[in-house]
Amino acid sequence: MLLDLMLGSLLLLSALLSLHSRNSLKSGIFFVVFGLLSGLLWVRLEAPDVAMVEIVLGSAVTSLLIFKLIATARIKAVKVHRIRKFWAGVISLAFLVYMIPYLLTLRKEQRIEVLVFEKLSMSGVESPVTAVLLNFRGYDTLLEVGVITLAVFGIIALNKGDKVYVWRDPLVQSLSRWILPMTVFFSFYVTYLGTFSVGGAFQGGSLLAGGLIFLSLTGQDVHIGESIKKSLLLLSLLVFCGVGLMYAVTGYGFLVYPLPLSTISIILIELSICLSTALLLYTAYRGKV
Amino acid sequence: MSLDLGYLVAFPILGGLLSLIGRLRLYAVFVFGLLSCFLSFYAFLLSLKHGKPLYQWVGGWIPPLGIGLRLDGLSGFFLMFTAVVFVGVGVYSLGFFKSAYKEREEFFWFFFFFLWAGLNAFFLSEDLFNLYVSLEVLSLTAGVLVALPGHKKAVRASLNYLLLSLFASLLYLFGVAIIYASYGSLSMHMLAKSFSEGGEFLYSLLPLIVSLSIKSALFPFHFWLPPAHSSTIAPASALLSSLVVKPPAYLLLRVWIEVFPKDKSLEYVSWVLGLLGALAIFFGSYYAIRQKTIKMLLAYSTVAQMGYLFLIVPLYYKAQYAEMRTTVIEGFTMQAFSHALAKASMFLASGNAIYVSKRDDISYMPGFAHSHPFTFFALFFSGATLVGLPLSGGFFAKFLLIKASFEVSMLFQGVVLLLGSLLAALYVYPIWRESLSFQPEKIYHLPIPRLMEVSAFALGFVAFSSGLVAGFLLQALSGV
Amino acid sequence: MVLSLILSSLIASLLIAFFKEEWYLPRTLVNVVAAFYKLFVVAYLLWATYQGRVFEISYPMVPFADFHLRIDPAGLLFVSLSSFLWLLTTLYAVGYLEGSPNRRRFFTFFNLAVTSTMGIALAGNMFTFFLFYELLTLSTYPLVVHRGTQKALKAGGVYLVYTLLGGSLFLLCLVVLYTLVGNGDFYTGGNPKLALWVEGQPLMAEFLFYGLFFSMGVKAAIFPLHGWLTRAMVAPAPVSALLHAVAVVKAGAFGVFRLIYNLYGVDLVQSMNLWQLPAYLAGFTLLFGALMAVFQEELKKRLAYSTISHLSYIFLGILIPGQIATMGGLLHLVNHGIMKITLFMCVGNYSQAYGAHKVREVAGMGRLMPITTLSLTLASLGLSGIPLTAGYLSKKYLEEGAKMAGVEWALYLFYAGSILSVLYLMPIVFVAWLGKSKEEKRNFPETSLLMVIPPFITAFLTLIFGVFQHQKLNPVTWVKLIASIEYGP
Amino acid sequence: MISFYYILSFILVAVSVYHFIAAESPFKRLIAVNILGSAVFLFFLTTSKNTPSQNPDPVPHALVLTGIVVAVSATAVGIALILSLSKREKDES
Repeated sequence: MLLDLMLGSLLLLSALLSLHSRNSLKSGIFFVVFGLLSGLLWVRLEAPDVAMVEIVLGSAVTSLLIFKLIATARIKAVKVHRIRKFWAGVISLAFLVYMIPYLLTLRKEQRIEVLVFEKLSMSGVESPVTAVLLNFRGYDTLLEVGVITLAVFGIIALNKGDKVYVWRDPLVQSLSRWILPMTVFFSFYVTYLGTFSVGGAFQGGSLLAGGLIFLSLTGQDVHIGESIKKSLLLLSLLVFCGVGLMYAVTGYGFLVYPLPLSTISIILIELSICLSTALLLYTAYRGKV
Repeated sequence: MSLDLGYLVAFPILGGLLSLIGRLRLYAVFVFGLLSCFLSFYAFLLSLKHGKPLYQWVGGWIPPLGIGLRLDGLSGFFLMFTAVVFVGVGVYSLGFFKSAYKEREEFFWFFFFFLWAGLNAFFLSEDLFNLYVSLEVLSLTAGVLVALPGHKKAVRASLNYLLLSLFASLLYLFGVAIIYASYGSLSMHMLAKSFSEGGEFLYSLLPLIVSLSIKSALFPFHFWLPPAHSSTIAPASALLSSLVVKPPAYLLLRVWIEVFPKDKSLEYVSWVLGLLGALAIFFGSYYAIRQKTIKMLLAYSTVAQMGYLFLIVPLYYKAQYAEMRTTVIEGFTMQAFSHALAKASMFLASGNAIYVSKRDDISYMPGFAHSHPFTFFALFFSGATLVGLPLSGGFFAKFLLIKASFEVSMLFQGVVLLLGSLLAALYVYPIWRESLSFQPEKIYHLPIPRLMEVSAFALGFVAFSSGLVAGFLLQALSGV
Repeated sequence: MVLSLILSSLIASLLIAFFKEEWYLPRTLVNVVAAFYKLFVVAYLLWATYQGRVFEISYPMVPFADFHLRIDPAGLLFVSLSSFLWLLTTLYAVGYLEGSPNRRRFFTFFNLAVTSTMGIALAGNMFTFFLFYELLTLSTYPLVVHRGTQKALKAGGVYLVYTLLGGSLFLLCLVVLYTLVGNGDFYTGGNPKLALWVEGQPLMAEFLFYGLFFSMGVKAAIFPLHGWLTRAMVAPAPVSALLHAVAVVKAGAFGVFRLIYNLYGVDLVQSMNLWQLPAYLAGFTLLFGALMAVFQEELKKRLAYSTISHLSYIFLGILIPGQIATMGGLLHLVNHGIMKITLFMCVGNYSQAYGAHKVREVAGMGRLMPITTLSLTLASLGLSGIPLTAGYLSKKYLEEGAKMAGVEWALYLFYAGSILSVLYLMPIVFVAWLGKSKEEKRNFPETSLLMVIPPFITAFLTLIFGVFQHQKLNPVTWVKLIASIEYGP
Repeated sequence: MISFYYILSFILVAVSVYHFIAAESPFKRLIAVNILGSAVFLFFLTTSKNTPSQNPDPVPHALVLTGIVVAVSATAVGIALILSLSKREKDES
């Protein structure tokens, strides 16, 4: 309980500091702290998968993007009028007041988890989160992959011909030679881990993206052709849609994996998501293909 | 007759992906555009024939475990007119990118198809979380489409829109989380059974409704809309203004008539929304009348026209009898439908005006009636639809809604609807006048690409003449 | 059959919208073929309806109201009048607009307006009536502002203000009708459901009646609502001729006919005394229009005020209870249409050939354009109610009807109207024949033949209808049929 | 403990709503949106613990996972927009 209290108050503090500080860099740093703390909190709430995503994606990749922004853009702050602040305060307080009675209604609810564990054996994977993510609610994930792809192509469309930020330091340069192979190996391992334990495609993909971004910081790039890169970016969505449609055309129904084929279908989709996510996040960071 | 509803989402996505491959682009656009359109129409006919809602459990998992898709008259209708608008705008864009913004075509089609997929997913879904993901697809696509021209104004509008839209999405998610915490399900048809009077779902009401109001630009959350919809290229404006604001209002209708129980506090909420809708009609029209540029005028007109969809929320609550309920749904759908087509046509025609005159001001609007009759017809018919003159679909919408409100003796709604259409006449009139006026310096003989003229005309004409087949179209809604 | 009446002009309209501006011949061909076809159908229907056959068509448009078209004698009267005049006006317009721009747009909307007129005549319930009534507004707006000048645009704006406000009132009444009464069908002798409702809600029924009357009154340019008509005279002559003398204004008058005879029913209107207030208003308009006409210098304005005045004849005929008065009103609807269209066409010829717009500018036209002036003279005589013309006949019925109903004041108004008609029409005739002009006489024909013949035909008809009163083909026969149906044998 | 986390999430929502409305720059607004996201995820994950059984409910975990990925994507677009806006402003001055 004490741990919860401490973690919670630290979380709140970091959020407040991040939002209150006038300096963008400070605000960015506190935001990263906020991300890491919330990752810890998710572990505390017995959600290790989420914690992993939060740390590699929510705080690592986001903070990279944020620092890139702080480094390259001049952020103009405008004076906020007192009346606006007043109303903002009124609205948020009103929200709190509105939500207080909710705390009185709390009771423990039987929910879907029983169902999830019951059907887990039919999903083709052993990790319940992965089962929900890629089988029970696979359609959500399809759209989610769509969202990432969409976001990245949006970024490409917006920033045609952006400069890439380079970090010229001999130590970094030599480190990068070691880091990339390791991340490649590790990310695929995490992805595979997802089928039966903590881990998964998004975590793996984000890790790989981290390695690639590190590589990019040293002024290098992944030397593959642009068209191949583009098709790799689209790979996950193509595979996901393709698998879904394949089962729809063969009469099972959209995204209905027949039991013997479900494991292989999920692994195929996971691998493609891992690869594409990595490249997509990397592209999002660079701002171009 | 059966149809896997997954096709309706997967094929537009595939079309979007393939359109990124330079050599395949036109083929992908043609094949997947036609295919998606065909699927939407097929789905509409299916819903028309079937009468009852058709459910599909994606992945074969029954809710609460899996996600349900639902095809009924209402969603079929929305799918259908979404397809009509997309085909119209698609045809227009084929001509548009030949003449301007050539470098933007590379990505346009990608977002075009993703927007279509997102809308289809939204209209079909009956899972609250899945709706959240679809909403995010929509807001991201819309955000990028706003920024597509790449100039400062567009980027700023896009940024403001995107941030607000994200904020609203998260509020929505918060509402969904509250519902999930208490009811352990995300499926609308299951929640409909477990919601009861005075239940915990009332706590989700505030975040849900605020979020949906922001997303469909209800007064006073409308401020993001005019800059966002007016600063981008014509086909994107057409898609955004005609379609992207509709899903939240659609969801509100759905939730209200299908999920919410009878609850006194809901009645108060419905009146707040109704009043805000009325204010949206007045302020939206007022600002539309005062605008100097045609695109801003049209954007404010969207604010006003969306007001109708909220003005009638108190009717949802009052619509106790099955017959009345159908009338309200019919009026809502007709309004959404005819506004979508007419507004798309108007924006496309305004794109033609900018194409020939290179200006956006209403007072410099070309005298289309004397040089480009098709664009004039487009403006004429779609304007009449916005005003709600017979035979247009807009007339039927207003007639049905006024009638419904008089039946439950909500004179307020009826009178506002009537005044609203008079106000609409006031902002449509300058467009008509300028396009009919004969001033030699405002008559351009520069030919407009045929596809751009014909698509604008076709959308406007369909919007106007849809009234003739209103009876047939509305049959679809009888089973909802 | 019913649909082909509507479709013939609708298809012509749509086809012409897709024709290129330069395609003069195909456009004219489509126009003329459609008009002749329609006339042919009308002829058949006249015969078949006289035999007692009923034609109708309906399909559900909204859950509570059908799209309902029905042919009854009254509707057919209006249909035959407008489709006959449509043919003549189309021919006239082809000549009038020769060489001017935007003929494609003109004929598109012109035919659309005719389609709406047909729909108004054939509508079997108030809902369908309203649809076409508003469509008529919409399709005539581009015709009013056809030339695109500032003056025309201004007139168009005024036109829209009047008609849209009227339309909103109409819509409100329609909703009340379909919500409270639940049925707006037209029946011979009145809608029984409505009659039932009226018993419970007499006050509401009164309001509904006046509301509907005034929303029709906008198009029929009854006194405080007449402002648009005189301004709308900036439109090209064929538009003023067909639409502003016949189709639009008479759509309003015809609507009042439907309202009284087929929705409320004559008995109800009489027993509730609903007809009196509108009748006073019509009487005032009669005098007002005629007086205003006398002081107009501009020819078209003078004719417009004359139209306002003469519509009140029709109104009074329809409103005053009694079979004879009704006959007079309906007969005047036809006769006034024929005579007024002649006048407008003749005036159009003057302005087209010699640029004469004002009364004194027509001096010498008798010498320069004898046939046109002859047509003008015949029609003027008719409108003034000189014996042996169609105008005399309808006025005779009107006066007799007023006498029989004991509405003395109307009788005096009719007399006054006739005298004023003479006062504002005869000067034109005199100036045209007796005045002197410096213009050289041109060779025969006076102007394009397409513009000379149509007014001559209608002027000739004025005479024929006046002389051969007892022929079977005279509109009187038809009007008698209608009156006997509405009042019962 | 459950109520503590609920209260925490409500406070975080309130704070981020305040800062979203009263933000002095788009960047701050973006951070506020991200914190709002975390607050909602916190609420969601807390509900997964609020069950009678031993195991936490995995469905909210999957939902939050999706939510995080979506939020990061949207943030990335937001950052790209801010960058592009500041570049356009720099070009002008």
